[in-house]
Amino acid sequence: MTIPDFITAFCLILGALLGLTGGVGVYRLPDFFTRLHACSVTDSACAFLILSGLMFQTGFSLATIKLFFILVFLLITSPTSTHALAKAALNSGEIPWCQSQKER
Amino acid sequence: MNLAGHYNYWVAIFLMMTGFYVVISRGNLIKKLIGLNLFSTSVFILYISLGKIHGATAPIADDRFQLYSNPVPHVLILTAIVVGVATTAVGLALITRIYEQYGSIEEDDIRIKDESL
Amino acid sequence: MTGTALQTTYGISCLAVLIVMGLGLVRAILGPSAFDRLMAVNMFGTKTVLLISVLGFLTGRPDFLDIALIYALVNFLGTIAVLRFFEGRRAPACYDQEATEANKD
Amino acid sequence: MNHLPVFQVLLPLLGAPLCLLVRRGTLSWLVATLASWGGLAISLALLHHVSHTGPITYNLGNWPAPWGITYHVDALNAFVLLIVTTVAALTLPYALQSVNLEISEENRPLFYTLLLICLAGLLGIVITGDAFNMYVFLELSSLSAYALIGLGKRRRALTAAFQYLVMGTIGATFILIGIGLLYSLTGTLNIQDLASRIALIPASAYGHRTLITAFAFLTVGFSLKLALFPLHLWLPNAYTYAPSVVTVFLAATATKVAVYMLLRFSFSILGSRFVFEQLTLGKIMLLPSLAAIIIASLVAIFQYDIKRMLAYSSVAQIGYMTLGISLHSHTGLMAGILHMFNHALMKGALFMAMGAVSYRVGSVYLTDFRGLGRRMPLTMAAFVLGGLSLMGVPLTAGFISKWFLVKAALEIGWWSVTAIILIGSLLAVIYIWRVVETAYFNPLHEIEHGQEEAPLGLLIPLWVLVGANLYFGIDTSIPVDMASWAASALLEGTMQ
Amino acid sequence: MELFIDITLLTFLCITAMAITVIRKLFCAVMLASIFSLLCACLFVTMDAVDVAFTEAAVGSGISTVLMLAALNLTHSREKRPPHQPLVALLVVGVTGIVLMYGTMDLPVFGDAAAPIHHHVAPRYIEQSPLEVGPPNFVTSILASYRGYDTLAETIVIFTAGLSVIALLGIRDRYAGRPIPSDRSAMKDYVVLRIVAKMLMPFVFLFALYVQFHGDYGAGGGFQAGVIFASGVIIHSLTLGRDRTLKAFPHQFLRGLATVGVLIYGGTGLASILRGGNFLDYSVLAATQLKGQHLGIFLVELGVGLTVFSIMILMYYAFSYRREP
Repeated sequence: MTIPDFITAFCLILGALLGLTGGVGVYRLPDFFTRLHACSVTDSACAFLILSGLMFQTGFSLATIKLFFILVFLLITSPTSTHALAKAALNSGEIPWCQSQKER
Repeated sequence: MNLAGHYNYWVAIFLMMTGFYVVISRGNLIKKLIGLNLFSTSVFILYISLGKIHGATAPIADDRFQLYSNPVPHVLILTAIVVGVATTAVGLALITRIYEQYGSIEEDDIRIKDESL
Repeated sequence: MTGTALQTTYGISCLAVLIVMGLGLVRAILGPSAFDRLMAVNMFGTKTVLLISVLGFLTGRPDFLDIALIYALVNFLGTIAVLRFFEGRRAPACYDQEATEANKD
Repeated sequence: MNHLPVFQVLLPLLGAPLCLLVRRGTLSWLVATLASWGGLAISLALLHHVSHTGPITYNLGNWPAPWGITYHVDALNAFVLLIVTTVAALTLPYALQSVNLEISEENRPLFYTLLLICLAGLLGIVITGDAFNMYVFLELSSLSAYALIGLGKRRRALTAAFQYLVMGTIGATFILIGIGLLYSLTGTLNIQDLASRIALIPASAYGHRTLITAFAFLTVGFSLKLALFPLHLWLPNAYTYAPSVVTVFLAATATKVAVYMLLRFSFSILGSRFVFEQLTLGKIMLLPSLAAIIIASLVAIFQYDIKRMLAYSSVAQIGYMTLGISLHSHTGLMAGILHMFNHALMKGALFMAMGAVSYRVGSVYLTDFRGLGRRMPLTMAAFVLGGLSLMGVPLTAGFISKWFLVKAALEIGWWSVTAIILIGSLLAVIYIWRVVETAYFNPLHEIEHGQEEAPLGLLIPLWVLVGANLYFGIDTSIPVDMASWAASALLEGTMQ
Repeated sequence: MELFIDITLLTFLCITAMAITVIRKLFCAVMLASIFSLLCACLFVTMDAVDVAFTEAAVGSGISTVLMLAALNLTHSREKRPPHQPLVALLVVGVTGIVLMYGTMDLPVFGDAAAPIHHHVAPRYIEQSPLEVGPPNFVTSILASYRGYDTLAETIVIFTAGLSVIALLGIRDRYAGRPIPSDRSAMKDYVVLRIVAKMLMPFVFLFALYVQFHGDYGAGGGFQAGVIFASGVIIHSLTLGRDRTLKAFPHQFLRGLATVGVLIYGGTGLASILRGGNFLDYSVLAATQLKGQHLGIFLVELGVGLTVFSIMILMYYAFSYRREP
């Protein structure tokens, strides 16, 4: 295995692990905001690792540029949507978990 | 005939029938339209399954590959997808008008309102 | 490219992404609130982008990344559309009794 | 001249965007009318050409047959094209005044555009020699038909259009499945090529079961589109609440084109031997056809909305056409094809009369017809003549097709079927008579109305159709020859 | 591995479809339908249908979902009653399904290269199209040249749909000639979203142009480009307010553009008749066959792109302006 291959494998495995963590979080965590947090882990870190891992495999070609664009696009849009979602949820009366625990 | 070899077709048929069931059993017009979408999208899956060849690659010429999947079903389904979205749009426009005129998008309510006239 | 080892990693990441998609699907079906579903759909979209990118490398034709790009775009569009169309509603129609009941539990 | 087949469809297809570009109601109407007249001229030329020099094939994009899409005009095609273009060429002049009353001003250019697209779709279905192309044009015509019906003035037009949309899309998807299965068996979409390759699949061989399923799906799909009896539910509402012009156009053309598709697929592609002898299509279609004739006619008798009554009568008349097909003899098939032509003439005339009545009176309930015999003598006279043709009275076009149908039934000795055909005619007498009685023998309920005939723009097309009903009832040679020719070509299984 | 992915995706599809059937909240059903479409598109990629996946993503989970949500916004969003007569429906569906299963028993095994479907017409496209038509993407050559007439009809289908929606819903030209009042439809609360959306706009348009003109070589083409362009405009309109978008793309202009798109397509066909070929025979458009085909496909894709772009936005306008003061 060459060094780029090694980096790719490392990034992909790490990305896959982070993705799984996030996925389990989305399934298991108790309320919307915590789940959103888990979701954002898969959206940003996992996506970043997997896509940049793949980038080491393409040499320097059109595919690299496309991967780069996808990466940038995801890194801009998914935090934005996450932010907007959280805001919308808060606006429409969703109560974060910790607070609802205190009230009880 | 082997089971695994027809799995794709059978799942496509199951999905089609789910969509079909939604269309004929639900009274809500939007739900009907969603069912109709489901139905036609599953037909697309059937078509594309017919065009797949094992070990082949996407039908875009490349020197590294010899075997390509059949491009004809892809072309047909591209056209059919457009037809599908066109039908959905017209259906939604009709539903919007129906809601404005009747105040409901439930088949039963609409029938009652028509009969009371 | 050294074949098998890399292929295996691609396979593993595909698998992981598929599992995450499955978990997202469960969340989308269970809800309970509309925002959970929206979040799940959003996550599902991102995972689709990843799956298609990795698939491209798995099958040896990484030149179809355009599709992944359009998924990212469409995903963003969908999220904005939902937020926009249900912005004004305090108790959005999507966020109705069943959901509040479920939250009480 | 050798580009005629493609211009048959292109004229309305590309006339439609032009219609939209001019943006003024009357100008759009002018463009649409010219396109429809041009279409009629082309279909006449095609018919002439086909009857003298045999079928025409036109390769779109100059790609040879199984690779590209081809247009293929044979006897049946040319005849159905003539039916559709004739009705269109008469409907559009009729449209101007009726549309001015029924459609809001900003929608008029859109209305004509959609009408032209619907026409182009129907023509495209009929003329094409490619199975998938047929599906695309089918959806094109249906899609515009949904919108046209939804433009009706009453709110029930919307629900009728939606119901039609759902059932029509299910039908179209069934057809899509059927075409897909046929394609998977043969690897081709060209109709002639399909026929020759399907003929190579022997019975009980591998692939036979797929063929049967494809046939089942296609038949159900076409039956939905042509409103065969238990699947007719969309038709009465759609025809009742659509704008008058749309009802005239669709009633006279859309179901005929669906019958054409059924004929094309069962005779030209799958082959009459396979369809009738192995799958017994004749027996499968017989019961729904007879049920349509009796039950739909009975239901028609109890309708108070006369457009609705005529719509149910259409369901019954479609029963006659499918009955002709299910008899599976030359005479029966010919009667069915002939009835497509004659039914277009009579239903066109009757619905045009309805349009004229609703133009003056505003609605077409039975009570509105009181004293109408004196108030609108020409319109009502036309209605009576059209009604006579519908009943099948001698010297009208309707008589000819019923006569051949009875003859076909007697040829194979099915007396009961003959009886049912005659009972259907008697039922038609009853429902037409209700209207006639109200119009001529009930006193005027409002005295101040004098004679208020519909404007000439509505009357002329109406009377042209009525005249055609009478003419083709007396001089039967042209349609009978055409139908007989088309029927023998279909039975031979060749696309001659 | 591919088989495994295929089966997993199909299983997900089944779960989603069942959930759509059961769930009564329409909003959720629409969300699930969007997921269904995403899954379908993944499946299409695994089955090598990249162009179809491209379109399904753009149309199924993009435009369709937006239109569904817009319509939902104008109507009720909850199903009222449980289904009536589920047994009859189940019976009909069961019979249909069994007939279909019976039919597929004779179909060749999934992925079988010996199936008749791969041996009659398709090989010519794969072997000859680079020589006869040019583009390395076979789907593009078939779509635009061999079966170009279907694509003309497809363009007119989408054109018809747009006109139907306008005829049924109407678009009022509310601010013709008047200054635009302060906009209430914009997402004022979401500052970040607005800025990001504005920033992304040029890249979306660039991507659309790339898809439009690169369709010969990779996945994509006029239809997909039109949808992407329209999605960009719709994002703009959703975040920054429709009235601003309406000012940039007035609906009369879009109507004209849609018509022009159709006429470009039709005109290309007519031009080939004028130059002595058959309808849509691009070979006669230029000196050599390949150049002619290239020119023809370029023009045709342009026509499709223009029509699709303008019709998609028009449909969005029609729904989005429906309930306004």
